[in-house]
Amino acid sequence: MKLVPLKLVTIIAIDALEQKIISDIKQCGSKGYTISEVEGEGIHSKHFSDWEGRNIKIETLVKEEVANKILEIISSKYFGKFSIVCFLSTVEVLRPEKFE
Amino acid sequence: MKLVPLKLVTIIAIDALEQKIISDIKQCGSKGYTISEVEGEGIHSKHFSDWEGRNIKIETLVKEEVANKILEIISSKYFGKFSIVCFLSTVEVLRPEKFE
Amino acid sequence: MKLVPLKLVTIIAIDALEQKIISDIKQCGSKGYTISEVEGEGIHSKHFSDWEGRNIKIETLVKEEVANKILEIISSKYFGKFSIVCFLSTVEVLRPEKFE
Amino acid sequence: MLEILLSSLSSPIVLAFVLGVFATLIKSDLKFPDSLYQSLTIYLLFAIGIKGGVKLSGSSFSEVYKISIAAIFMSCMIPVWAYLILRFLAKFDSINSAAMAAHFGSVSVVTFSQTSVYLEQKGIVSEGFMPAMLAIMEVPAIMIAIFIARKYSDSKGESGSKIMHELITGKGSLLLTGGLIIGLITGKKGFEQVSPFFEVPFKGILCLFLLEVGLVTGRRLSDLRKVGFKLIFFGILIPVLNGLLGSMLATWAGLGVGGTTLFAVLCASASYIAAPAAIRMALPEANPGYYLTASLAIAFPFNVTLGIPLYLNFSEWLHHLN
Amino acid sequence: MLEILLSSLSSPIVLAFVLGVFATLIKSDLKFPDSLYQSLTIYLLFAIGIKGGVKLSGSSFSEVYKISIAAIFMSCMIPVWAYLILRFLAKFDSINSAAMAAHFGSVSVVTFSQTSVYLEQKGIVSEGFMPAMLAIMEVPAIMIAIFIARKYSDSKGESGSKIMHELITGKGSLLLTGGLIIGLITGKKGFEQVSPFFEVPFKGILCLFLLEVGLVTGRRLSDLRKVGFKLIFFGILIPVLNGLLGSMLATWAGLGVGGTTLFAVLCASASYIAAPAAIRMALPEANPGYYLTASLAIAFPFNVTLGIPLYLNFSEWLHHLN
Amino acid sequence: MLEILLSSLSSPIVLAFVLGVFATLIKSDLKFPDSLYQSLTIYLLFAIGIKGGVKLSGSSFSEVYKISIAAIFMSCMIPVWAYLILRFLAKFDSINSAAMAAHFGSVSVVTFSQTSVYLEQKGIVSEGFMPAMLAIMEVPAIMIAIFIARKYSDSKGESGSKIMHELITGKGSLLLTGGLIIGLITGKKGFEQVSPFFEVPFKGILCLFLLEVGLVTGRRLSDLRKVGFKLIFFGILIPVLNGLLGSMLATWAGLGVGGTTLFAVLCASASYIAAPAAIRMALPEANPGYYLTASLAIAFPFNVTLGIPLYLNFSEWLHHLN
Ligand SMILES: Nc1ncnc2c1ncn2[C@@H]1O[C@H](COP(=O)(O)O)[C@@H](O)[C@H]1O
Ligand SMILES: Nc1ncnc2c1ncn2[C@@H]1O[C@H](COP(=O)(O)O)[C@@H](O)[C@H]1O
Ligand SMILES: Nc1ncnc2c1ncn2[C@@H]1O[C@H](COP(=O)(O)O)[C@@H](O)[C@H]1O
Ligand code: NA
Ligand code: NA
Ligand code: NA
Repeated sequence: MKLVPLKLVTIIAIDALEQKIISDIKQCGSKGYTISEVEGEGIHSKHFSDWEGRNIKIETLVKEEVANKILEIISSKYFGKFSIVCFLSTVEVLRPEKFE
Repeated sequence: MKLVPLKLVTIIAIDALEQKIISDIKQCGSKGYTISEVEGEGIHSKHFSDWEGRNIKIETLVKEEVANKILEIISSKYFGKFSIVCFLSTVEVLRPEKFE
Repeated sequence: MKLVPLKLVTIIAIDALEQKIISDIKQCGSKGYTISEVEGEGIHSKHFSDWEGRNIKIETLVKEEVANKILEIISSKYFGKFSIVCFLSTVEVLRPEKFE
Repeated sequence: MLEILLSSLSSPIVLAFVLGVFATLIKSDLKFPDSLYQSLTIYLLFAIGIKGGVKLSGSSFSEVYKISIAAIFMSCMIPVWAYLILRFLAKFDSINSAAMAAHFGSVSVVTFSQTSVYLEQKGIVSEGFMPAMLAIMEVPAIMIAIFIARKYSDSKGESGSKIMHELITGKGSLLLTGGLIIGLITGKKGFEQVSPFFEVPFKGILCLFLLEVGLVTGRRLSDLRKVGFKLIFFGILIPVLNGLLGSMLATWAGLGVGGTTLFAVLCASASYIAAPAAIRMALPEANPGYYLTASLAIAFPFNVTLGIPLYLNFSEWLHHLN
Repeated sequence: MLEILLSSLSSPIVLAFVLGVFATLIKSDLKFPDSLYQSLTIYLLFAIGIKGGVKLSGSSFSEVYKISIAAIFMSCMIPVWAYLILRFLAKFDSINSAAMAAHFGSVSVVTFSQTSVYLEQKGIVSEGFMPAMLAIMEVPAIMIAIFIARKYSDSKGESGSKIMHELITGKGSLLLTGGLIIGLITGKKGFEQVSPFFEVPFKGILCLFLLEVGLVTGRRLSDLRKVGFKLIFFGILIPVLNGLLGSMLATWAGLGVGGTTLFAVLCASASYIAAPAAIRMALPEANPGYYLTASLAIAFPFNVTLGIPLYLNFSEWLHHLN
Repeated sequence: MLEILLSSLSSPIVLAFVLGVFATLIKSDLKFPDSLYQSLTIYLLFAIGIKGGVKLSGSSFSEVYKISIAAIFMSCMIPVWAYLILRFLAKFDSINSAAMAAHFGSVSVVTFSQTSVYLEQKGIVSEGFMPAMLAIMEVPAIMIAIFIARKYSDSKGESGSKIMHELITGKGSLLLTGGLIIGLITGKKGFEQVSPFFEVPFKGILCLFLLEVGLVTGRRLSDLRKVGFKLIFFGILIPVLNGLLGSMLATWAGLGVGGTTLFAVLCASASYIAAPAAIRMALPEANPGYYLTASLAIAFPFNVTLGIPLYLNFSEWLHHLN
């Protein structure tokens, strides 16, 4: 059982961006992702209903190069204009080939 | 693209504490948070319905000082009395000023 | 306030495995876990409805030895046959005795 | 007694509850989505409120004031004696005694509705303003029980005024009271527009809801074994006591047999919508293994099967005396 | 005017809205689960569509073509003049002006339904094909407003054709138009099978939905103070203007008093299902503090209380003239 | 044939399914919240069960025993021959053959309900106890198909007894059988209380549910192209075969034309509530691109449009022979 370090990229954004972000991360080379429904507050105050839209959290496990590409694309396409937060952490996986 | 390390504080607690914890972390200096609905088991057994309440997971990205303040407040106010778990990890972000 | 490093094991799998994975991690020595409902895509394409089942994310905070045991069991029992992803990260907690 | 039990058990509403309990016992995967539970709760509370308001709009003050006083009296006193019994006779600790007292003092919307259906089936009319009593009796007992807990233990949950605010603005009171007022304002004519949704399918929706109540109760049954005979005994004794006292008060207040039975049920029933939420906040140290079990797995099934016929018979007997 | 207000306020549907607003103001924890909101929306849109289709199946082309042209005309023009008023009279910036223009130009399903109920209560018949106008008027105004925003600001959201696709395939249009076509095909006879679900409880379900609308509106009220008098003024002016123009056009198109009032309401009402979703995607820089507040907290309550009687009176007066 | 197709297509229930498929094809964002899907499923299963139980309470054993034997026989045999056909004629691998056999052997609640509505529209009465057959036929075929898969492949999912337990306690069986028993106990009189919820709006709710079935089916259509003609061919052949055999058996068992058609539909229909869940657990290696597509995108639409009239005509012809 050999554990290999990979990057976990987490993106929190308004749900309207779901399809776009997914196609972005795929283009950068991500082979999979996991989405959950969340709520949150930041510069923008909390959304209370479907009228105001919801947030989603997208997590994708990728190699470092891919992670950097994703950060670059997300920051250039969405930062400033959209409600979005993005961060990186290091995790360890088995079967690293699954994520390449 | 410069990545800066920040602390991600994760708090898992019964939903009844939501408003209180949010105001606590804001007071400590957090500028935002993300909440998701979760279920779980620990010392207390799993909750099965609204009757028994649910759990929430609150995540907030903050500087190390703020993270420490949050841990201090959470542990002194809630540990022992309430169903609550709290941990810290290190992540990397762009735009660190957004979280200060 | 002394922070102690622990391992956070994250398992993403089809919901049908929920009960089995929970009993596996308990057997390995986990004292608690947190579950959330997620959706995702990997080798298998995204599930769109209850007909096709959903994914869950199970997170458990444990000591390194337990984490290794969990990884071993999960990989030997489910890898290859089931839709499952599993990774490890290091976090810091107060009250480490709660998780032992 | 078996006959009474069997007759209650022929109601589809009670049977749905039994099915839910059974499903949990055989470890079925049947589960109501959270939002279905919440939606049904919203529907039931609002529907009861609005229907009660419409009927109240046809009642005069003189009919209502005596029973309202009785309702407030019982709301304030039940938690006191329930606490005393649980603390000193049953020897539970003070926090759990107070938590259970809150549940016994508040009311069960579902038991109330099931009683209305039961009386209707038997052709017994009852005063239309009784849902107003339901609304009156929901909150005070919980407040008083929390006050007792604070006084006689060192519990330190939410502050008193915060809890008061939460109880009064809680969805239970809000939907019941709001519905009542809407019903009062619109009256019978306005209600006609919405009655095909709030009245016609009501019993069927209650039936579906009881399936869910059964599912949750089933999970509590395993706690029953742990908590033992003591809880079962007092979980039946206190409702019976309250039900009989309620019957007497309601008879004094001049209600008919139907209304008397409904009032007895309000006194006897234990809350499982408002009280658990409030106690979780206010007395976090209290153990749901006691209060939820007492309310859902003991008082509720007892009331719905044997309790209702008992209070009805007692009420009939009292009215016969007069 | 107070009398009119009070008479609207005796409808349980309007009162449910008021209760929702009140619940938010006193900070109640009452909350509809998301999926209940979504389920109610699906029900309402589909039910309106299918009922409209059934009625449309009984109408001839000659009855319908004039008012259809009027509907398309108003859909295209309202966003233009609403934009001009908001941008140059009210001095909002171009993106927010366009976002609000989209909302004023599109239609409110709930206001429309409430008007139907109101007319029915008064015994005023109206043309059955009006829901078809609702379907026609939902989308075009949003497209045009987005087009204006793109032209007169440097907003860079989604591409035009993408948004067009999203609007036309959006659940609003799809359920309304799909329902209409199903109603048209099955006609009265086929509809009978499903009318106990799509027709009978409709008003009651609308009542429940308005409780939720009230909850959301309540949260917007705090924005009202921030955005100030200007938004309130124009948020009433524009609907009134559109409503009166709509009345005239509908009278010209030969509708009766009922249909004229409904058309006026379609013109006057502001969207809060389709438009917010579209604007969020297309004009992400627009501030919901303006467009949601204008639509939910100003135009909607105004229309439902004072607007509907106003448009009805004006329509009656116009028909009297002819 | 076109005529038959068109006549089925004038039912709002079938049209809702078509609308759902269409919505997916044009990539609409229309989506049912999960909990609405789950709530509708709970409602439909429980309502069918309870209604069937009420009707069964009026039937005698002598009416029911023959068709019950036929139901058990078909449940056990359909998966066998479906497996043989799929494995050796169609040359699918053994795991996917068994997975599909499980789906063809079990039953579709929605197809059954749509058939009842269809017969009712035509004025054809049918035996009231048929929902009991639905309950009988849900589980056995799935068990047998899984047994076959275990025997003829090296699949290693859950253990047999675990799956058996899960199937029997699964929400499908539980709600159907539980409802049946409740219906049996309460009988016609008890059912009256809840029929405004479980009977009156049933078809409308079914209509809404079919919109969701259509949405999911639409997504499976793209798989159709991948899996190719072979699956389509056998996905129609097997239902037709089972339907015709079912007709004969039911005629032998002495049912009328209506009951015979319903039984044929039970045999012909493919499960998409119980079977997919069970197969996911028991045969995780099976590909939903085969079994869900065969069940939802082939067998279901075929049965609902052409199948039902075919089985009805065949049943009429058989009864004419006798
Ligand atoms: N400091 C933070 N920690 C965790 N989540 C955050 C933080 N700031 C923002 N978010 C999330 O990102 C979303 C968008 O952020 P914003 O654009 O700042 O409103 C919020 O709704 C939160 O869900
Ligand atoms: N070891 C653990 N790993 C992950 N989550 C945990 C763990 N222990 C407790 N939790 C979460 O924290 C909640 C409260 O914990 P407790 O008070 O121990 O019941 C549980 O319901 C779980 O959601
Ligand atoms: N690279 C990845 N990053 C994050 N989550 C993933 C990744 N790959 C797979 N998953 C999750 O694991 C589930 C099963 O993966 P798979 O078996 O590859 O389809 C998916 O549905 C996702 O939720
Ligand atoms: Na009580
Ligand atoms: Na408009
Ligand atoms: Na079958």
